[in-house]
Amino acid sequence: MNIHEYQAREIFRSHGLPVPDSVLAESAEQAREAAARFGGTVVIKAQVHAGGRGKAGGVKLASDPAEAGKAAEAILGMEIKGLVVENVLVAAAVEIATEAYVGIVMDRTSQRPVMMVSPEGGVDIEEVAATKPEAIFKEAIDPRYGLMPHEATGLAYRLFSDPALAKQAARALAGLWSAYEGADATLAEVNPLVSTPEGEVLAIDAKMNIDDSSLFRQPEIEAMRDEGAEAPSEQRAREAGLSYIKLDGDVGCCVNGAGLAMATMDLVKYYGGSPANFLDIGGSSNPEKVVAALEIITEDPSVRSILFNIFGGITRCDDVANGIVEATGRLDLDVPITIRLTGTNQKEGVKILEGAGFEADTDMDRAVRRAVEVAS
Amino acid sequence: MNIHEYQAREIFRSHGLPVPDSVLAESAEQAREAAARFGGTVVIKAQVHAGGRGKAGGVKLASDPAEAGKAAEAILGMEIKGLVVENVLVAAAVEIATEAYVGIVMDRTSQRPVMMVSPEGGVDIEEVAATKPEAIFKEAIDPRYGLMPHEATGLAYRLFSDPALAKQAARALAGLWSAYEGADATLAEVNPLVSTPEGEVLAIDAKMNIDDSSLFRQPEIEAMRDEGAEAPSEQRAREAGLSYIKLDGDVGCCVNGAGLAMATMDLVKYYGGSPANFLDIGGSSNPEKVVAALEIITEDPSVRSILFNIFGGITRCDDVANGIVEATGRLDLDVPITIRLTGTNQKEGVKILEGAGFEADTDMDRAVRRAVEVAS
Amino acid sequence: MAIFIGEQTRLVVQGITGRDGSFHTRQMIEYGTRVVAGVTPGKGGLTFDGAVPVHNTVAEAVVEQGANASVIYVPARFAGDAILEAADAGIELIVCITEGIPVAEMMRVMLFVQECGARLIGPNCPGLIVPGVCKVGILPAQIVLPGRIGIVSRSGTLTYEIIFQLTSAGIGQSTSIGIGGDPIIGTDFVDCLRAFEADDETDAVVIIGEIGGTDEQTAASLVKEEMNKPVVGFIAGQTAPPGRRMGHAGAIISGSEGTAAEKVRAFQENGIAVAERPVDIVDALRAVL
Amino acid sequence: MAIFIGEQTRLVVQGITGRDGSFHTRQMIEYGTRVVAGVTPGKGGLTFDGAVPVHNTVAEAVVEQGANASVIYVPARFAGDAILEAADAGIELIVCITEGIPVAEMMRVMLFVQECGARLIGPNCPGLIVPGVCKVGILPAQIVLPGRIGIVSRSGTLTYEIIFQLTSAGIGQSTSIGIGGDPIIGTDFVDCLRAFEADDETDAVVIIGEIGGTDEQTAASLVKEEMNKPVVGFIAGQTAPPGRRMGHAGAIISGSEGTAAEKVRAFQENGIAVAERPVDIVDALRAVL
Repeated sequence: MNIHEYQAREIFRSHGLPVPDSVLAESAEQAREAAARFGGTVVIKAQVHAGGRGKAGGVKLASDPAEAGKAAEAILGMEIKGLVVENVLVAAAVEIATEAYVGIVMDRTSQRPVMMVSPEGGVDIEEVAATKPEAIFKEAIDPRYGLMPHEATGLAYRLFSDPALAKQAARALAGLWSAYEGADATLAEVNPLVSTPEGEVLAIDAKMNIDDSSLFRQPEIEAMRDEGAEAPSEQRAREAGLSYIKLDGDVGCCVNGAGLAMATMDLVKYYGGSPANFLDIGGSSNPEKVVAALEIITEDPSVRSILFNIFGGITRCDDVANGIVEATGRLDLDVPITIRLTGTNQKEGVKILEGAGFEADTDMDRAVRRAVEVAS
Repeated sequence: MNIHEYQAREIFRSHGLPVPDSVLAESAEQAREAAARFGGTVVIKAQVHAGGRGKAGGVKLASDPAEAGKAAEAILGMEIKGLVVENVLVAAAVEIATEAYVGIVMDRTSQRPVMMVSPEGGVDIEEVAATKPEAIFKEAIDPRYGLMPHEATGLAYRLFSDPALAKQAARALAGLWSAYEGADATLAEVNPLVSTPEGEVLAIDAKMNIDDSSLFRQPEIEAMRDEGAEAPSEQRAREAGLSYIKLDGDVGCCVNGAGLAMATMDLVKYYGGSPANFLDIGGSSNPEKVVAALEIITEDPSVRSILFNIFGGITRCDDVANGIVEATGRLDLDVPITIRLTGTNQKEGVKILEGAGFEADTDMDRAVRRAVEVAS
Repeated sequence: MAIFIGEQTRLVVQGITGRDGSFHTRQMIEYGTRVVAGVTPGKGGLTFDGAVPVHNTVAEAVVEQGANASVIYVPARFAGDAILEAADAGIELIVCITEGIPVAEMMRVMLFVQECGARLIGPNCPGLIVPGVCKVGILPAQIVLPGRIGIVSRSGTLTYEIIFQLTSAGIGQSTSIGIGGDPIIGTDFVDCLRAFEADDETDAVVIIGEIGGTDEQTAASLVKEEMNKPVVGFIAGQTAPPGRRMGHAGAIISGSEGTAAEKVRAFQENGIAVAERPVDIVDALRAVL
Repeated sequence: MAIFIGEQTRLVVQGITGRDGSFHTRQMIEYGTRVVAGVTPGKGGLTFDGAVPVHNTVAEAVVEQGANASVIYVPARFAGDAILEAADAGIELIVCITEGIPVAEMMRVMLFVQECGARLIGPNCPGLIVPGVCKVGILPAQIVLPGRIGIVSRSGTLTYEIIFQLTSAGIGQSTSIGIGGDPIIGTDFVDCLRAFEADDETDAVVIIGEIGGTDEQTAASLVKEEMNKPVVGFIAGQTAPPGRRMGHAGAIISGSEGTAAEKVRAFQENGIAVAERPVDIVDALRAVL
């Protein structure tokens, strides 16, 4: 789950990172007030779940409250990568001597969180990785021991040779690890971590992604979820325990298992069709999930053909069949459904479907081809 | 450092152990009020740093407030193993179905904390270990992973076969580990952990020892120190950074290093003398420590001979010599001093002492023999 | 022989009394797997289906029933500890079906599993099956056929699909194994490929990958460097839009790494023929056998 | 040869610019120890006494100066991490002089040291000295004499006392080592006894124990079972009252374990002659040589 910059700032601050004061504003008026309170130049930043806010015009400097109000007015309601800006962050602008990058990301290969730092901050770190890899320093963190103080110190001296700055940076890195670990993050990033001409180290941006599987033990972070930042259908799917991603095509796909769902979409495309969505009903056998899935798919007006591709394992074909029968009974469906059903309790499932007047194929290739034909 | 039962109860409770409500009373009146508040039978327990309170008469049951007042009156002011009772704990008495022992202790051999449980609780666990070792179950805890839930569950089923009780016990064990780890304890113990006829598991006693070396990072626990429970001389020594234990003899010993201090005491005894104390001025070179040490030793009226045995290493002989000269200048000493001084900066040290009119020997055996002779 | 499981497997089922655990235990027993014990804390002393003794702990199941392998069907918030418990009890092979274990927990669990010298398969995986001999997990038995092809996959149901295609074409399998799609898994492609290379009963291997991470690329290098047996592959996720998650926690396209196109290229450059459709695996295999 | 240190030792001093660190660095250099680097974060780039390069990290000292051993003089609250840092940097021998590291921290530190395959001596120990060759720690050099007796002790200054007695009697030492008196230490009696048994330059060993724990008993068994060289011993704490701590965190008499009388008996029963006074060690040694 993504959280907003202002939320990540709060978490970082509570773990001892040097995050300057800021205010969240929902209106130009609030932004004006905040700017008046801070005095001097402020920065106004769009709070959306999208990178590249600066390039999109979502970050502006304002030298007085009136200008801050205007800047907020311009940013609020702006659309960045399809997401509407509903809040802006207002913070006192900081004079910058140097900009560094510091971040922690879950690394599949080492199976550990890896802390990455670079004195080349303030720009896209992937660009630094591509053009100047020698300027990125990494330390894999053993989660049994956590970030050891000397690891933080070692990395801090990669950023600053001045001991006073390096000490502050080491403390910031310790705080970043504490925040990452405490929040069950998969990414925690400050870009840039700046030093000021007065010799202060400050975290003036904040980014965090949280492991979805950990949210059950992170109620405070779960409460940070911004439902406005999700499409309603995706929100609905999440609540029903489904993985759903809306796409641009017209063949609605309902599949059990992410890999099979992707292979199904690939096959839809192979046969000249275009998938309307990715939808994985997951591994458990709950007819209610099938009902929710069918509802979500049919709410998409582009969908002209619905394809079920179910290969029973822990998911049982009879449960899915019951869900299909129940959902089609409840909904007023005018989109044709193609069903492929095989695996655990296949016989029972086919029987249930046939009893309700559905045909069920057992061959994926054939079913996909038919669903594509039906759509065109 | 030892903490009192009532303090350990608070720590245990904050870590989720099922500790029944209790009140600390300094007077019979307060105990009466507490008993009235609880209603029914209460238990009154002396709060002193000593085991065997029950046998010494420091634990009493009272069936009504009046009786509770009387019991508290009897216990307050009582002396248990040389310690005066200044507080009593008042708690509602619990009906007991079974009594178990649960504890965690730092184990030198495995270099890990070891959790021990026994269904034979309510009695001295060392007695159980001696007479019925098969009734004690142990689990070494890997501090990198902490007490794993299945370890707690496994031990809980050693205590209770009833799943409802075992589940409560497993939670209590998890809480005990959390308290042990969180407080930097070297011992955390509940004896007994009881089950009631109603099927509740309760921790009705609490004991904790805290690692002295960790107190710098445990300010809340350091604040629990009961200075009344220490002899004033030992308190003074602690504040000066010395290890001091008062004994019954007449040869005051001031030594650097615990092993050499013990060997010195042993040698005093070998030559027919009797050490007045154990005193280790530690490994650092601070003349102030020597001053404090000499003051503490001379405040003991039994001391008839003072013996310094200093073997310089990280401790420097000149620092110790300066301390001796300074302290003897400040104090009005009428007890003879025998000094043995050798090792790092020996020459400088001897010079300083001789300049102040002291003799300094380099041979331990000879110095100890002389200090014993002087005392008799 | 096959890989990892076989007639020597003495299985304990963790979570045997749950909905999924009981269902799949019956399926495994029916298939011939030697399920020697079950574990559900608080149900120790019961007998599952009048045949399988239930214990409170895995340690008991090891001592009293000689269990040497375990399969886990407990809910996500208990599954990490279930793996630790199995490893702690000396279980050699642990198969974790459960999905949704926190990543941070799995990182610690994996370190412990490695310290114990155990092999973990999964989590969030369908397990493995040696047709006609033994199945551990949830792979549907009716679709497999004894034979000499090894199958290894990050996916669950997509694996079934591939097995189904092979079986429909009369091509049997030595072992089929789903390693799981999570970011942290116990046994990876490389482990399985090496095991298949060493297995006398396997002639060729099918590897089924998907978008996210670089495990397929690593596997492809291994195939080129270490394997003599032919390997054919399939990659799911050609149509996945970059930057969006596709269900598996691992299915993230991050920067320049992890797209389906890259993985297909890595396979092809290292001598792994890539099937366009699941059904094409059959022809790809026939071409190399 | 001697044990653990020698001419091959390339030492880095952690905390070289502190009061104790700088004092003892000078003493070690004067004695001939090859101090190749110092570490104090923030002082990287300086040169200590115009001779020893100072680095910000141990890793730098390893890479740039080829350090293979470390000695730690940093304050207690930083000393645990200093050990971790040395082990992490690949240092093979770590000698920690610092006293007062929290026990809970040391338990984790020890596990990490073991994972790194390093040897830790201490903490809260005086270090070790090979007379005439090399000293690492704080043992006073003027009291040692080259020779063929190994000394191992849990104590600090009591060790000096024993060395002093031997030297005064003209009996030289191969290596003297203080292992520290804390509850958690890196190298114990058993490790040292085995090393002395294997050391060509050692003819006999003096073991100096004290009350608390059961390390002396374990050592005594080892002497009987594994050692051919004669061993003599001394135990401090005959007059210690039961249940009171005597300075060392380890010096606790707990239950039936750990009294001086028990340890003396364990020594005697396993063929270790026990000296009553420190000075009697000389005669005890002469009797077995």
